[in-house]
Amino acid sequence: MTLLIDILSWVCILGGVFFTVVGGIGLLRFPDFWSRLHAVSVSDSAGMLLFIFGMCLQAGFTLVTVKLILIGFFMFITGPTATHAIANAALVTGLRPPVADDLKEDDAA
Amino acid sequence: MIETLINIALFAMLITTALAIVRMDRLFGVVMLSGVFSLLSAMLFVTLDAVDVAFTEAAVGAGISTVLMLGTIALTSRTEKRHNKRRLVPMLVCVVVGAVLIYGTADMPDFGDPNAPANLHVAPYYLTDSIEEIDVPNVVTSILASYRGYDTMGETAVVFTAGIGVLLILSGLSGRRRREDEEEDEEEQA
Amino acid sequence: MSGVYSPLIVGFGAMSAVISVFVIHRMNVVDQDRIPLQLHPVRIVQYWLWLMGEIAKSNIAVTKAILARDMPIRQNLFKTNCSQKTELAQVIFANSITLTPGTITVETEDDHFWVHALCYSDDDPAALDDMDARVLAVETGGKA
Amino acid sequence: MMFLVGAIGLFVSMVLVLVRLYSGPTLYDRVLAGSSFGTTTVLFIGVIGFLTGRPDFLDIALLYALINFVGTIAVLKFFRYRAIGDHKWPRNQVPLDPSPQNPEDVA
Repeated sequence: MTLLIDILSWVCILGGVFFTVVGGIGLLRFPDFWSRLHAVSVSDSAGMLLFIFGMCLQAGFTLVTVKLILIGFFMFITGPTATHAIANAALVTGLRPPVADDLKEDDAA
Repeated sequence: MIETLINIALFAMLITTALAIVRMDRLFGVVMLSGVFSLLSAMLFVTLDAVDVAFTEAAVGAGISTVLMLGTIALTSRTEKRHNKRRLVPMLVCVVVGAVLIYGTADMPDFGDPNAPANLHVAPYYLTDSIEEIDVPNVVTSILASYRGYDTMGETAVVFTAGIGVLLILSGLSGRRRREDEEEDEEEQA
Repeated sequence: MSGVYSPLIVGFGAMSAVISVFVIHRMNVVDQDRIPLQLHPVRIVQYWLWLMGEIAKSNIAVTKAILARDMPIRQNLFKTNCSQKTELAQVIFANSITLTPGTITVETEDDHFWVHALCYSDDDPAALDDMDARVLAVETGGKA
Repeated sequence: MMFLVGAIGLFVSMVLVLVRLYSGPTLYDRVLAGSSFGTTTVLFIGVIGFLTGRPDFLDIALLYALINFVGTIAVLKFFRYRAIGDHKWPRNQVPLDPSPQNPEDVA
């Protein structure tokens, strides 16, 4: 049973590491601000959830798990709100997203 | 061993961030970087077991000071002014002061040394008796709130007054500017 | 959160909570800014499970886009309708869009959102309409 | 051991985010990187707690999760309304479709 939990939390933490690093790589590699938003949202959702879940598995049924779940819950709600706020502020101040060339016509509306 | 490595890595990032702050001339970038700086130093405090200091650093450094600095930028310009003054003398002063400070740390007791003067005076008494006397699980809390209660009350009053003052300065100025803006709008409409 | 539950400390906690609730209540009398919590409890759990699956799928998609050598991004900004009535349900819908990597709610207006997509494909609006219907089911308790 | 791997991964991610934070180019990139750095910090404090065998440090991580959000919102409110205080544009005056600006002006 402990072995199973260990394996599961290994998988979760490794997955969390993978997605967080991928988010960082995307933040560096993507060409403009609007695509970088999406890269950050990878590490914010998948990376964060997997990390929290892996740590929960290691902590077992203790107060620590309660705190972890609280952290996960808050970040689950505040993360997208913050992303939305960034995107909205950028749009309002006039930073336009680039539109793919073949889609330009139907964006005129 | 692992903690040493973590500390080294965190310090490396801290120094890089500090250098980046010095090099940057866009003030918004400086504000964001200083937020990151205080996040990093709070992580260092956590690895050094100073959880309470990390708490304060989180609340003040990353939260409030970022907001206050942004409020200040709203009243001034967005980029650093270039100046051509001589930089040799300030540099010399910085190097000398830094060297003196580092020389001073040589006399300090080791990290976590049980025979350090600070750990010999009243600290053992607090550690052994605070649970019975105050009945608060966190010793730091019982020292701050009970043994040094008046001190903390004075501190809180000072910080509160300072906060009100800063807020008054920031909001008062932006209020005046807002009125000017409105007057300009009216002039444009007229 | 210290794990100590003596009556004195729990009492202090309860007292400060009551005081802050009282203060906030007095402030709320002034600005009347309340959000009624009316959601269907079973549907929201179902919705969360479904959302987890969607997050996993879209994460893998965006990860592929990040790691691919030629970065096949096709960005677009498009409108999607939102049929929810209450603000809370609209917030849930907008946050769900943002939470699935690859799409971000950029601007909210009364009955539609502007959504920015990283790898836009022509059936994306249909997928968002599906999500919209699911959130509506959470709000009203009807069938998804 | 697994938390060591986690810590190293978070370190790598932090360095990547820092590079983006320093290089900009627009100010929103910096805000985005700052908020992402906050997320990694929260996770890192949690991982350090497990690594040193004392997960009690999670209180700070919890505090950070909240402060990071408040900070980001404050920063963006500032950019959107040009003031921290109660200075608001009426909703209909927010320029919903201004002409595209030079990104250098925004930076």
